[in-house]
Amino acid sequence: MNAATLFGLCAAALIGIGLYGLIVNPHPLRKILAFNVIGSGVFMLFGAIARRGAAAGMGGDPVPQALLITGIVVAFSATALAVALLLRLFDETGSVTLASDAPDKVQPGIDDA
Amino acid sequence: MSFILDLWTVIAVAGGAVFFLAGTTGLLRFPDALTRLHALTKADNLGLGLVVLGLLPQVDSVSTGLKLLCIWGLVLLSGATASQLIARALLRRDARP
Amino acid sequence: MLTTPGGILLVLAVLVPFVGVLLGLALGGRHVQRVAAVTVLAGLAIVASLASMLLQSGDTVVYLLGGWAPPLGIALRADSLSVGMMLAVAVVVCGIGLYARSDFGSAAGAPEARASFTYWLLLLAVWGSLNLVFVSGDLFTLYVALELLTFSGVPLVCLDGRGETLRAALRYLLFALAGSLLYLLGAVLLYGAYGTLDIALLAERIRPEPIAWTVAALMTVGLLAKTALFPLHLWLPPAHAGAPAAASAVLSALVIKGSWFLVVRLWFDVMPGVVTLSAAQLLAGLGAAAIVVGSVVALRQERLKLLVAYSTIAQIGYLFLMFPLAFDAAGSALVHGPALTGGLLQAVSHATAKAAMFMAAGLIYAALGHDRIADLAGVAHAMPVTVLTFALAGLALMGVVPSGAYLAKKLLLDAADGSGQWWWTMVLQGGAVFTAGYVVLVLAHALRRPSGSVPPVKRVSRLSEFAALALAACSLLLAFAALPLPGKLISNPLAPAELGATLLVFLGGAALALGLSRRPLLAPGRDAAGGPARRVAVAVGVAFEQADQEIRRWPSATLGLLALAALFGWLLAAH
Amino acid sequence: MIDALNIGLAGLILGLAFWSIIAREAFAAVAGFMAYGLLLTLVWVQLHGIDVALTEAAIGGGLTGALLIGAVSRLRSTEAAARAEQPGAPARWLAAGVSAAVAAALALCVLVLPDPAPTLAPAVATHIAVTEVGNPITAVLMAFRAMDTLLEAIVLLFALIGVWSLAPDRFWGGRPGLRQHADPNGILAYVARILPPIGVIAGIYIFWVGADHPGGKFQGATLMAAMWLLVMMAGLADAPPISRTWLRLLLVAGPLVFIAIGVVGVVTADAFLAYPEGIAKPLILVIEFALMPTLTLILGLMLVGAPKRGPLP
Repeated sequence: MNAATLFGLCAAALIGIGLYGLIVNPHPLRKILAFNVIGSGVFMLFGAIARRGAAAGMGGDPVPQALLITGIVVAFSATALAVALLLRLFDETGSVTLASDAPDKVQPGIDDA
Repeated sequence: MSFILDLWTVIAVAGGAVFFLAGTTGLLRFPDALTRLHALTKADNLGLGLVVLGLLPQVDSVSTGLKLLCIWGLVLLSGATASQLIARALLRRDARP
Repeated sequence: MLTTPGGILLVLAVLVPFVGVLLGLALGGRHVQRVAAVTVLAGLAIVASLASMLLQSGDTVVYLLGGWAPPLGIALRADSLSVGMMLAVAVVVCGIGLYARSDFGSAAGAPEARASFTYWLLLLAVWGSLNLVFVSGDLFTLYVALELLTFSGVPLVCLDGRGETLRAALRYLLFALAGSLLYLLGAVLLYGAYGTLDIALLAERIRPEPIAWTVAALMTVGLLAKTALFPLHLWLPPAHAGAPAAASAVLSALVIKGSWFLVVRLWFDVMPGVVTLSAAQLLAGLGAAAIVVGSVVALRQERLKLLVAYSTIAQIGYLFLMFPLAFDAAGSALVHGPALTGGLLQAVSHATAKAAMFMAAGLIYAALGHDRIADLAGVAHAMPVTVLTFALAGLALMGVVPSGAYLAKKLLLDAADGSGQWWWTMVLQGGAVFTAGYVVLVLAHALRRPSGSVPPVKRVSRLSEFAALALAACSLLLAFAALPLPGKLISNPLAPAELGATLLVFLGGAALALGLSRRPLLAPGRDAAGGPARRVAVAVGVAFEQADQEIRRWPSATLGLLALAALFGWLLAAH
Repeated sequence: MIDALNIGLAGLILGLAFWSIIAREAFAAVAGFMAYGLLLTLVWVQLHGIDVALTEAAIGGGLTGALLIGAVSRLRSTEAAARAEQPGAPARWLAAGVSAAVAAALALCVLVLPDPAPTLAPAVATHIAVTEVGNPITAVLMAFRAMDTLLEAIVLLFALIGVWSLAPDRFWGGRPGLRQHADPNGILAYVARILPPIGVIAGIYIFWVGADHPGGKFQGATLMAAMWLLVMMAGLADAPPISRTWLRLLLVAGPLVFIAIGVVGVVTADAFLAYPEGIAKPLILVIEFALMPTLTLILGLMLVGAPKRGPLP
């Protein structure tokens, strides 16, 4: 097993860890954090794939490495937008829960005026 | 000559590693935040300093050596600033109640 | 493969809206609106010339960016599928742009206002991103396009800055981001296995093997999350119902079509030989569930915009019915054919009709100051054009002659007959009844005479009313655009059998509305419980509502996302 | 041959990732994540992706960490309520099982990746001479896949428009973030005076060497943005009102120059985003130079957030 395979497997585990956090952590900030963990796992997997493609005197396949730079920047933009949205939600409502999106709970089946 | 330089590198880098080890131990074992800061800055300042000095004879160009020294200088600056800010925040917090 | 003549139009279709955003941002103030108007006209002209070019030659238009051929470079490609969608989107953007002039127009000399400034920029941003989704031939560029679409769609949700819309926007963003990561993960694995991200090259290299199955499962569910196909629709109702009407129309008619289109690309063009009939059945099964749940919950809504939002969930379901019908006779591969054409027609007619419906709902809200369905009495009298718009859009969604959905249904029914999948015939026929249900529900209230005095009605912009009407009419007359019609499909739309079928759809819809509506449809003053049949129907409706709420919780939706991925993976591998 | 260093690194990374997911306090989780981001940089070095390592350190670790740590301190009061919403043990076990299954499937995919691996490195090596740059990653970003880079700048801009759109109406056109009042003689103000000149030089250096060596506009721009943020944090300068014409012009200048040079390529080199022979490298440098201020401003402003103060002083 070489470094590429080792970090490829590590990336798979990171994605699993992040997915778990995304499902069970109720706080949106922790979900954003989990999103970043998954993202870094995906990027690391791509990095491992790039390393496997080392050829022509290059230490890694430059195409995935270039895509990675784009990917990291896109993930940062997503994080920035999500954090800004979260902070505005907090300023506006004082809470950040995502659960009560439907303010009108299911009412009794029939209601008549 | 090259043997002496290599020997210097080994000694200096090993010394740096000792400081890092001591700093880490201090970070984990010291009782409060201020003493931990003290341990941490020793690792940054002296440990990194020795590592950089040890590596200097091994570089192949003057510019690389300068870059190494720059790294040390910047780490000194940022470490000093960060520990100052943390210490002041701690003092403010302790003074408040 | 080389750049074909006229390929530069593909670059322009993407860049012109983006340049519009840049110029609007730089100029600011009132200029944003003018820039948007000019951009919309220019974009429409570009797409129209692209369409006429494609009609003449019939070949895929290709453009190699920077002159670099894949796999090293990126190719833009437009086949009839992409151009059809681009044309529909351009028309809808035009309509929405006209409609939004009264809501987001700014007066001379007024300072730059946040909502109108961002609205026009985001409208152009959505448009450019969608065009990129339709023409890009590279899966990573498509990832960037998807994120562009998400980043321009999310702020539209919370344009008015209320707490509940901010919450809806955050839910949408987080769930959509989870979907994009799964998509990106799939793209990464594809590169690792086949060394390219170009769609055409991948189609040649890809083989049914574990990596391809994993990729197909991950990318499909990631895109489904962004499309809000049941049971991954947790974010859609609050997001689409809470946004301003001009924004809801963009979100519901256009934004979700981007990720839907990518599912189509993926299944039909990237891995037609990897996907299996059983996986396609699952996809269409989710669609059928979406139709039932979305429609029943729509009938249970008290507010018009929420009803329209839930109807979107049902309509998304329709868009996935074509997958099992597009398999070739042996069931070994997906093929471009009448079923795909039918699916595309459905998407186009839904885009136009749903935009019109949200616009009509928005106008009603603006005029009355509320959108409670039960209090709509007298609206038909006060704003006949808008109620007509709603009715026409509803007819178009139901698939009444000569709407695009009618033709689509005929194509899909024919494919279902041809492949012996009778159960999809039932879903296709039954779906229209559900659609009729909520259209009848709204119209019954809107056409009713007010019991007391006529409620005060604010005047709404004529331009907005007619823009909505025009889009509804587009959807209703879409079948004419597809001339010459395949003769064997449509014998005579006015034949007694056809008319009888339409009548049955209406009667079924009325029965559903009578049974399931939150308030009794007939005689509003009478005992609410009604007879035993209504009691049972209401109990069923409430059960659906509760199930919907459970499914739309974050943990269940994300678990559902991964479980679906596993299920798709298993169905692909078990072939 | 696999050495102990890599295994230790992978173990540390997994541990920190796990910690940042399960930690009780959000602050501890974010602190773990920042350490995680720094260690990722080492992974990139091990995977021979120095350019990616620089980007990861600057954007993935630095800016994202700063963004999250700022949000944590604001949202501390909401953590208790969120903890109460945590799903019960059965749901958590189910989630753990499903996540582990996905991870296992991915691990399997990693193990069955084809050998020898498909690669475009030889293709890049063949064609890099045409682009006249020495760094293959810059060649991919600015020539072979220049469209992605253009779109990436547009992504950043859209996200910034999204962030701005979250301002309350009354503050539209005003200054983003809160005014910082730092002690003018404090240590922060001192650093904010002596560090930026060094940082700006380093940023330009990283940008400049990017054509032929690891580095580039994004990494450089991040460094510049960090310097700008430092000056703002120290209270030495204020964020500009978002209605300023110069700000708007600089924000769109980068992408517009990129598009303009791309359009010139249609005439002179027969394709959008193609460069005429012989002047490819100067054109690439012009684009990157135009993108630098745009990226610096966008990255900095995204961290500062939506306008929070009225347009009038």
